[in-house]
Amino acid sequence: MFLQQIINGISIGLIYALVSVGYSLIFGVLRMMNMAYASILTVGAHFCLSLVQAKFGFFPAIIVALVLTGLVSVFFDVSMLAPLRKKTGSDSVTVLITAIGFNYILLNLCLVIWGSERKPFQNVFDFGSLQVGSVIFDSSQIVIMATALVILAALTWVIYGSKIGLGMRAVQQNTKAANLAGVNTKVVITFSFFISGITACIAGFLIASYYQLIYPTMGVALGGKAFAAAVLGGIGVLHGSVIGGLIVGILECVAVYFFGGGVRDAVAYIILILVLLLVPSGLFGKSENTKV
Amino acid sequence: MKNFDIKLLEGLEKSKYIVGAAVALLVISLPFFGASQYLLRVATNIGIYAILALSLNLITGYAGQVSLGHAAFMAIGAYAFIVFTTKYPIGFFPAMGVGILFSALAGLILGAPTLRLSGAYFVIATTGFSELVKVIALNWKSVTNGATGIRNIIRPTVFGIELTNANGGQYWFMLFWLAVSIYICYAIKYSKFGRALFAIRDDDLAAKMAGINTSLTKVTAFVFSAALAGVAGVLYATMTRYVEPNTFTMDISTIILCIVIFGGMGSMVGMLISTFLLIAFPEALRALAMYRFIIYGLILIIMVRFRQQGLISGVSKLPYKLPKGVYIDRG
Amino acid sequence: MLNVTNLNTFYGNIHAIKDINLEVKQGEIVTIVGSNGAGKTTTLMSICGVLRKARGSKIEFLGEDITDLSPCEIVKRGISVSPEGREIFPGLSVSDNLKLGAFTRTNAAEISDSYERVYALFPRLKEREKQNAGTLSGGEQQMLAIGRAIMSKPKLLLLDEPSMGLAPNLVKMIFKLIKEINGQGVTIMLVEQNASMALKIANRGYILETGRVKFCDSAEVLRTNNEVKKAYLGGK
Amino acid sequence: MKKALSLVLALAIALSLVACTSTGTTTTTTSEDQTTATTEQATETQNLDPIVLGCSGPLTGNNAQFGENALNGIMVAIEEINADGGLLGGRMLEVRSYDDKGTGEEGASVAELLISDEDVCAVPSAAYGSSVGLVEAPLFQEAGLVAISNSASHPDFSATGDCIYRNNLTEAGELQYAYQMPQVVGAKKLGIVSMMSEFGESFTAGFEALQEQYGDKVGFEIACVSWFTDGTVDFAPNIAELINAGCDTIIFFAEYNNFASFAIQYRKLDPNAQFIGLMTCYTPDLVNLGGDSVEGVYLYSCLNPNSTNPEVQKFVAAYKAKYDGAEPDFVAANAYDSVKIIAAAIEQAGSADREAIREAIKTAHVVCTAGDLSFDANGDAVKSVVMFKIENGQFIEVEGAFKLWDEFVASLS
Repeated sequence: MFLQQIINGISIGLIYALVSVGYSLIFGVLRMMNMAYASILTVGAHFCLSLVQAKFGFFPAIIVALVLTGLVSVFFDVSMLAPLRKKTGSDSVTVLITAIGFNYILLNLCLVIWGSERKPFQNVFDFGSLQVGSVIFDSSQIVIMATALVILAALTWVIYGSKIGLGMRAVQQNTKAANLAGVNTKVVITFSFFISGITACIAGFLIASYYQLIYPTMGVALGGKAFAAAVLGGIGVLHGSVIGGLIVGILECVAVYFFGGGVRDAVAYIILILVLLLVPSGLFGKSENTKV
Repeated sequence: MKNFDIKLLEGLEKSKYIVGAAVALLVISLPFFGASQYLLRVATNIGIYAILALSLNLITGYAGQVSLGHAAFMAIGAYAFIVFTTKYPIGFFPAMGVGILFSALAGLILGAPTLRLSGAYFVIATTGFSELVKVIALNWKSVTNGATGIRNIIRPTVFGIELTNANGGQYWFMLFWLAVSIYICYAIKYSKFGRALFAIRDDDLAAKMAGINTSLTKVTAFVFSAALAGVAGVLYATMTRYVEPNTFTMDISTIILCIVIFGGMGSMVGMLISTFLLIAFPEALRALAMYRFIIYGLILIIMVRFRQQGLISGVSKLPYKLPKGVYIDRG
Repeated sequence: MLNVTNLNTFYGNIHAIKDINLEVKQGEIVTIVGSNGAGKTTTLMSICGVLRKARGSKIEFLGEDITDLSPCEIVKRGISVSPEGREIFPGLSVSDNLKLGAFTRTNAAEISDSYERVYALFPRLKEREKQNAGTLSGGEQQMLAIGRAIMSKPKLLLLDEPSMGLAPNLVKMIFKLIKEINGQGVTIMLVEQNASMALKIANRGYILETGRVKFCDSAEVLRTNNEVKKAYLGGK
Repeated sequence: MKKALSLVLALAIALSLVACTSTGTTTTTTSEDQTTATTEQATETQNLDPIVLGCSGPLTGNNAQFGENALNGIMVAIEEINADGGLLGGRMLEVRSYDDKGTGEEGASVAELLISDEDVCAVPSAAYGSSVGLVEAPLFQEAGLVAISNSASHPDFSATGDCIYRNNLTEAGELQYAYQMPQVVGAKKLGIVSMMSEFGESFTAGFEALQEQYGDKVGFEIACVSWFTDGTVDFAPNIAELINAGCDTIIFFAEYNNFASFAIQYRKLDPNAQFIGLMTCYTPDLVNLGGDSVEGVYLYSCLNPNSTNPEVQKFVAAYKAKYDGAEPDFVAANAYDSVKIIAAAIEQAGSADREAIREAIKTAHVVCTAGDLSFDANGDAVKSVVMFKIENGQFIEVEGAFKLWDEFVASLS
């Protein structure tokens, strides 16, 4: 049973990891806590729902949903954050408040458009379960793990292997110098928001089909926990987010094992506060990146 | 001509007081105008949020720290008050004192270590704290009664009359505390302590150089702020008469922040007007209640972008400045 | 090659650059000297597109109007800059820093040629290829900044205070290298506080004072001008 | 520009305030259907004031489905009564419904709104569930406004006073059926999954108390009690607990939406366990959400749509016709009955005054979907339930499953 809880923890943890890399992606480029990420994820999942229902083919529907979510994310940046960046005297808290505002707008738009009730979502990867000893693997768990790993690998490649990734890292390090070196910072930032939107949509889709359930507040609790995971791993560091997600997921399930279901939600927030107090830059974060 | 100008100004200055007094009189006598029970309730609610906004303003507007965990202090105040009224029959007012004390204590415990975090990190820490308080309230059943919550919370009795919503007592009770809160905030604003706070908001380092113990000042402000939130929590509990862990949500914290930003940080009159507008509007437009948080969201974005000094800059002579935090762009 | 006419730049309400006219010809080393706050760096930043120019300003490069282009477009056209204070990317490796210099270029073979060229100029950088740039010494960082600028294969190289904060022997070396780069056919515009060194290697010079061009002549003439001597060369 | 923007914003809010506070509490959300229903008769009844009923329920949030169904039930009843010529010689019925979002704060606010609205003469549908209901109840009681809850089960609810009625099973009453279920389906090791909520906690405690009393006589033991918090979607840790305890039957103390996700996740790991749901799971939405995973689930409801009772048939047919074939649930049926009994009280009193209704409803009774409905001295209606099993996505009645409690207890020894 303990082992089973660990396995459960890993699969939940990878879901958190998937969401928390979204936070890290934007933080990595802009040093900004994208508090609107969870609701972008929700919007993405709902795009998937509506477009799949529109019946013009499953894969085209998902691809359109991905692009649309990416555009929502870009819209957020271009219409709300970019003007703040231009304005002198704007700082992290201004940006944070804007993100909180956008988060509320998106979340409540979702409520207005799609209704607050829970709706069914198709499970696209259910192939039964697999028992190894006393531990049961659910096929959806395995698929979600695999997909999460593929996406994380792809993101890692984008950031460390591709040219635009180099640009992203350069913008993070020194926006002005990147500009002078010929990096089009606007394009880089827009691209970052676009792929963070796509990641959000993928995460939303995976989560909705894993639980076969979709509803506007799906991102709220998830966002908070994933955020704690990102802070734990050192926000802005991709592999840190993954490991942070796994730690939060596993500790949560272990806590249920020892203390029962009621304490589960506390785990992530205890971790969050402890990390902020003890190691504000997180496990893998470089302290130079996080001026606390 | 010049004389006339001065007279006019003096007149304006005087009329400010007259208008103020008239508004105060009107507000106090609201229950006599046959205001319905519902209207009184809305008014009481506005008052409670006004106290909360003043409270958040102490740390956001004066000290420059943004907290998204104010609902947690409300919760702590309310729960402590309730537990003491139900478990130890010490009477309403002592229990209220205990509630406020516990809130202040929580402010100290949270404030001392986290106030050194700046900007966004502080926001996140307070958010986490708020969630944590909720989980504790849910699980500590022997004290908080868990998810079942606590009902029929006692109401204050003054001169043998129980203050209910129907007889306007709750409303006046709230007004009393609102007046106390306003007084406290004014006292702080014009004290040495208040000036130290402004100094910190404007430039933390310079304040330090000037010999201000910045962390002590900030923590003190936080304790005051938490205590005021505790007052609001107790008022809320006596008005609704039912408290459960989900009563004090992030939504409340967000609304408070919204009020403070809409009203203009640091401005007290702005705070009151903005509370009135933001709390009364969803009640007035119930059909638009669905869009309530969309509008709050827009307010946050628009105010931060276009009008950081708040709604009524004419009244607020203190343009507010957001705290310095993790920088965004060096370009 | 580069023609700047009536350049005016503002910082908010502060009129930092007033009606500056500059010209750089193919193959030259042109230096801009002046005291602190004279507007040297502002001029440079205006040319490379970071700062917005007031109306009426005109910057032409190889006959094309580049006044309102963004920095990355300007880099593409063949102007690159090694900014004041080096502005390297401390968290990235030396080779990544250099790679960023070639960000606007696409031909892989030519880029690797440029690598060779930079490493030939600065063998130090080759040794520290994999290190994070933040760990380099001041001199090495300056080399990296210049190297990064060369990576874009510029026609015109803008150097902002390359000697700042360096030990005298390193300064000498840097200036020697500048001469060498110029010898390879790159036109150079050098902004310096160290006027004597700058005027030694330059063909022509501009002397700025409070946002205006005070003198403009060949380096030799400037070096012997008494007023210039007194104010900028520390001579009698 | 900036100034103008924020001024416009402030002005808009201020204007909307002025516009609406002047009309005070009459901002109503009367449904369109209902307005047309009234206008049809308007020609003959123009000079008669309508009789206004109040409704508070969650129209947004997790339990929105229940709030909506209650309102639907009310609408069906009102239409039926208005079509028959209204009450008191031709006065039409109208409803003012407000969204309480399922929270105590909003619930109290809505209650005061209804109380302050002098047109409202009775509230046939107070908040969904006990936790919000118990916040509203003392307010209605103080104001002397009759309010009926169609879903609250907490014992204290109807005990609030003589204005507060419950048209639903009490918790103790529901427990008597819930406790029979594992026995009926032949459970050996029962796992309880319960939400940390007012209902979940007290229902679990009640269930455990019964087990304490009869545990050695029934054929099942409680092997595991697993808790989750509101908003949970991932039940993996709970499921691990239950499977580890070797449960063959799971009883679920929460609403259908949680149950559906739980069932989906549980079925993947253990396709053979039996599931038991409560009345709050009896809704077609359970099947929509849960799909194949809720196949074979046992549950019960106080509304049996297949009943031969003509009142039920009439209601179900009218409901389906009005709402595109949607199936009513127990909340809808109860709300429908509540309007009927208030109508009966109004006719009996010959007046639609709050005070008159308050007196009349004590003795009123009406034949409706629940049979002959009236309230006892506590303010509770007597209700019986029917057991169902989900087969091929349909709720199939399990006949003769439940015994009266005394018979059940007697059958044990």
